[in-house]
Amino acid sequence: MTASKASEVLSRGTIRGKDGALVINTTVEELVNVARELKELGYTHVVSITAIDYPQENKIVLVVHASLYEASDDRPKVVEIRTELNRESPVAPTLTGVWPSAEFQEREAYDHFGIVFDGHPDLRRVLLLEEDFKGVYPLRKDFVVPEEGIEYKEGWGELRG
Amino acid sequence: MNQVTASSQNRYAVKSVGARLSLVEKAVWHARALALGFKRLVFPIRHTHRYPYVRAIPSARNYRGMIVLLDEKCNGCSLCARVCPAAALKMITVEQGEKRPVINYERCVFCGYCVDICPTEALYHTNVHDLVFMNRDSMIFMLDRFTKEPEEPEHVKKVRVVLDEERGLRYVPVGSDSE
Amino acid sequence: MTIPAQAITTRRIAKDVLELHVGPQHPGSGHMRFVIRLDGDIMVEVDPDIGFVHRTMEKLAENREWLKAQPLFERMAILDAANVTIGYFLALEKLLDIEPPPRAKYIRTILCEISRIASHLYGFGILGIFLGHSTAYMWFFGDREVFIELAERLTGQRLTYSFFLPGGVRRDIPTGFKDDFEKAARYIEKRLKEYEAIFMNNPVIRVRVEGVGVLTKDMAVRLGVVGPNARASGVKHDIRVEEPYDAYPELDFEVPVYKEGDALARFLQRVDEIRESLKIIRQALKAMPNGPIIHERYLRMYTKVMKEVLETQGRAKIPAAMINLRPPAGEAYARAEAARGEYFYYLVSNGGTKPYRARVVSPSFRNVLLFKYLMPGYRLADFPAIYGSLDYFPPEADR
Amino acid sequence: MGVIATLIDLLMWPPVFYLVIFPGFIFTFVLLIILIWAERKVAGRIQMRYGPLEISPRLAGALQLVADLLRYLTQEIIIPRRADRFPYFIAPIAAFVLGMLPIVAIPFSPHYYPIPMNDSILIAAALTTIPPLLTILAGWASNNKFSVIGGARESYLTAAYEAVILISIASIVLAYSTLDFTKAVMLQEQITWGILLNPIAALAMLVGIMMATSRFPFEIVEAEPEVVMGPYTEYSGIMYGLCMGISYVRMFVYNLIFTLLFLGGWHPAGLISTGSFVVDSILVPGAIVATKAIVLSLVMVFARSVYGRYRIDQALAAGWGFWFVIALLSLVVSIGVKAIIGWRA
Repeated sequence: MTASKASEVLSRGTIRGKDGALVINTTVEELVNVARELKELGYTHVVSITAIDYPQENKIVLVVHASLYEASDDRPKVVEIRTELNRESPVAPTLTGVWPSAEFQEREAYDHFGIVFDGHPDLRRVLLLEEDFKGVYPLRKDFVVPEEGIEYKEGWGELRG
Repeated sequence: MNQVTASSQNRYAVKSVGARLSLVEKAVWHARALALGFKRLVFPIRHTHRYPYVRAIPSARNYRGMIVLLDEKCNGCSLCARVCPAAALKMITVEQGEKRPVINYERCVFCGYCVDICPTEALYHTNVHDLVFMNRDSMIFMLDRFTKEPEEPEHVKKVRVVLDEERGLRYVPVGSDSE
Repeated sequence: MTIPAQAITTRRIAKDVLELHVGPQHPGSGHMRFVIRLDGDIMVEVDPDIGFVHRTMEKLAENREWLKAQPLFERMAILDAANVTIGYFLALEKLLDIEPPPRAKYIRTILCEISRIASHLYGFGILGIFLGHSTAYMWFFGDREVFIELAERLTGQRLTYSFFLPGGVRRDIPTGFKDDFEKAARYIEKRLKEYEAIFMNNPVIRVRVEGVGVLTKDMAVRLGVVGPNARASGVKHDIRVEEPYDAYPELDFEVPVYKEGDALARFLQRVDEIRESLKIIRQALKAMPNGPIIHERYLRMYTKVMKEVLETQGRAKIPAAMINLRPPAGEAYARAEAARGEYFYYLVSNGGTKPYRARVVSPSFRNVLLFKYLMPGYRLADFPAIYGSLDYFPPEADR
Repeated sequence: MGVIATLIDLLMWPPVFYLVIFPGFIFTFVLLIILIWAERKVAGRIQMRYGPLEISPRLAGALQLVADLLRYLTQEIIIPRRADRFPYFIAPIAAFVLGMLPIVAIPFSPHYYPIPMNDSILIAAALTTIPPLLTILAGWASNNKFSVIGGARESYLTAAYEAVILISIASIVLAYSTLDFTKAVMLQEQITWGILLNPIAALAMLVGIMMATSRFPFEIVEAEPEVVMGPYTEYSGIMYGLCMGISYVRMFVYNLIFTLLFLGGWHPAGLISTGSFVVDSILVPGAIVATKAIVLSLVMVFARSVYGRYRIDQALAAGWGFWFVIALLSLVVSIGVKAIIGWRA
């Protein structure tokens, strides 16, 4: 690994002022390469793989946070990789080949957002049951959780089981 | 790349669990374990009390128990219902369009947000936190019950928890000298 | 949308392998299920099936105002409520661009460390009962009560503290708290010696945990393990040091790291952390500055009644504006070191009164990989020993 | 009238009276209830709590076990559909009864025994080896994976502890040169207690008993976090209660044997003489033997409060690799003892 290459990957991103994370915007094709280069730089594991749903813009943003143990210099401790996916059929390459720690995180993103990770060794739902949530991905914005108002109604609330 | 920043690296102390126990050490630790067990048989520490017959009264100054409404202070601003994270407080309309909160203890999580947000201090916590209800509907406290302190069961010995250096916790009867 | 029907998979089992379903109704499983494949007495494959106590907290948080997420997230790991929610408030404060006053920071640290001790004692108790040691179980749980009592005196609630506010805390330190803590600390220091005789150096327990479930440093790094489990494998990683928050940068403490990575090392690492936590609280109580316990931005909104309550009862009222917090649009992450490891919060605000997205990654969810990769090769009887030593808490993983 | 008289006669017939009333079924049962209550109280005291107290608080919760028994009796017995019914039912009942059976060969005083026999030690030792087979049978008949694993564990352990126990018995028998309990106790009255004659055999047998009766740290067969309840996983109601009782019955019986072989049996009883046959020859020696066995059992259940449980391979290694050797060593000790006291016996 050379210093120039290191700076190349890191310079692609911008430091976010609020929390000091390095934000790298990338594409589906580039995702694995970016991940691989980050791993070579010492970002040994993923902290979180999740997504944010933007139904108006018809996109789902895959957000990967990678981090390092035993930080030895003043590099950003957390790197955030953002990838825009097509909301109709979100498919992303798996990162389990780069970071084995991504296994359950990707399963969870599949579970909650329906993002299919291409090449994942064991892509099953992890937290929800397929029988109850067939084709439904609860963390997308079109899944609405009903909430009660603050006015008293006879028998308390419409959601009282 | 491997420059170690002294301040953070010094925070870690690397240790080892040590070697496996030898036969003699094993015998010694067997004896010590048995001796300690016997010691605690003779001089027990007890952290339980006979709960329904003996009740520990919380010592916390701001204990978050069941909530009581002071009707005359309330101005019906509905902040308590809006801040309630569990939708346990809801507003009911009384005469002249005035609003008052009512509470459903089936849902209440005793976070105390409502008491802390009330701008007129019309809500306060009692020390009671463990009443028994016979059905779910009786857990809804309308104004008649919400404005009174909950009745405590009779024939209950009340104790207070005292932290103790030797025994961890001690229970002393409420009103005794050592309290 | 084309999604392969991969949810229900059938797998062939090798001829000489016994498939054992441990859980969710099994005395040794917790709220989860393990599909264990046994070759004789040796586990060859372990498939952790989690989600039995999943509540989709990330979705529920999107439907609530920022402040209301606290009682919700607390319920991930109710035994460690302070450390669980502190990360959320750190992230929220980054979004709001405020920082709590020094006294509030110290109070937060004190509560977090009390919570850490209580949580570790809970974990020891589970390890004790998994190894069949009922006395250790009762002792650890009984002594945990002392720290629950301390936390109750500080926060007013035994477990679900809901203690933090954006830019502050809800209660000031009560009078006599220092004495109470000193008593509790001396008591637990004595008891730690007794634990040594009855549990950790008890030859029966030692042979059960020594050299069992060895997690090498390399494997720990590869699997992204966090918390005491990583530190017991020689990974020098603690958020309190790496990204210090609250009063930690001003306090002197050390983080124990063990080289071995077996169940015993994981246990002893936590025992040492209890000692360090006592040290931290002692220092914090001594060095705690005077001053407000809530950020002045909110203190300015206080009415006369509210100020009086704060002064006489040490209870910080919540200004009405706090329900309608509108952090500027943007994202922020925050990490906090809980008893089981690193909590990661990633909050996205669109300038509204509710989070647009609240991402939580709990340490147990990250450590769940260990079941899959650490267990195979050990005996069935080692399953509870490894499980107990990982201090895994299913509701925390499921969120 | 005649029927009742016949029944009473039958009950008072010495072998039946011995087996059913004292020191057989009823007596053992009462002792067991006291023993389990004492175990729970001791454990509660050490473990920072009260132990059973809700039922009969004035008797310190002593009736809790009776309440538990009533609860078991009124509970539904659920039989798994796939269980093999006959062995499933017969296994725990037979194990309970056969666990008590060695009492036929155990005398409680020189004059009080059910069947006079010259080889009572041999018979008692042989009968103690039957219940483990039924435990294995229970595990197999339940048709449950956890039960099968538990049964397999029992089968491994049986081989380990039976060897230790039987060799220990053999070595002390070698020292006494008799297979009769009565003679063995009389010999101990003359010389000294067996535990002093051959302490190694006594220690090995004690550990063997703890392994045989699932005492901690050898509570491996029913290890809860691993195999739920081992061979007894599928039992419910009173069947489960029986299963729980088996190990206690066996422990008590083993401890009676141990008392007679190593703790001098009814030893100081000869010092008391009131002139009454019932008091001198039955009640006092019987009480002494029972007390010794109960105290020994309490020491064994005390281990629950101090230890966790071993892994199966560690227990087997301890059984074969250490205690088996120790038991063999005790044979040598017995030969030595025999050489010294041989002329007196």
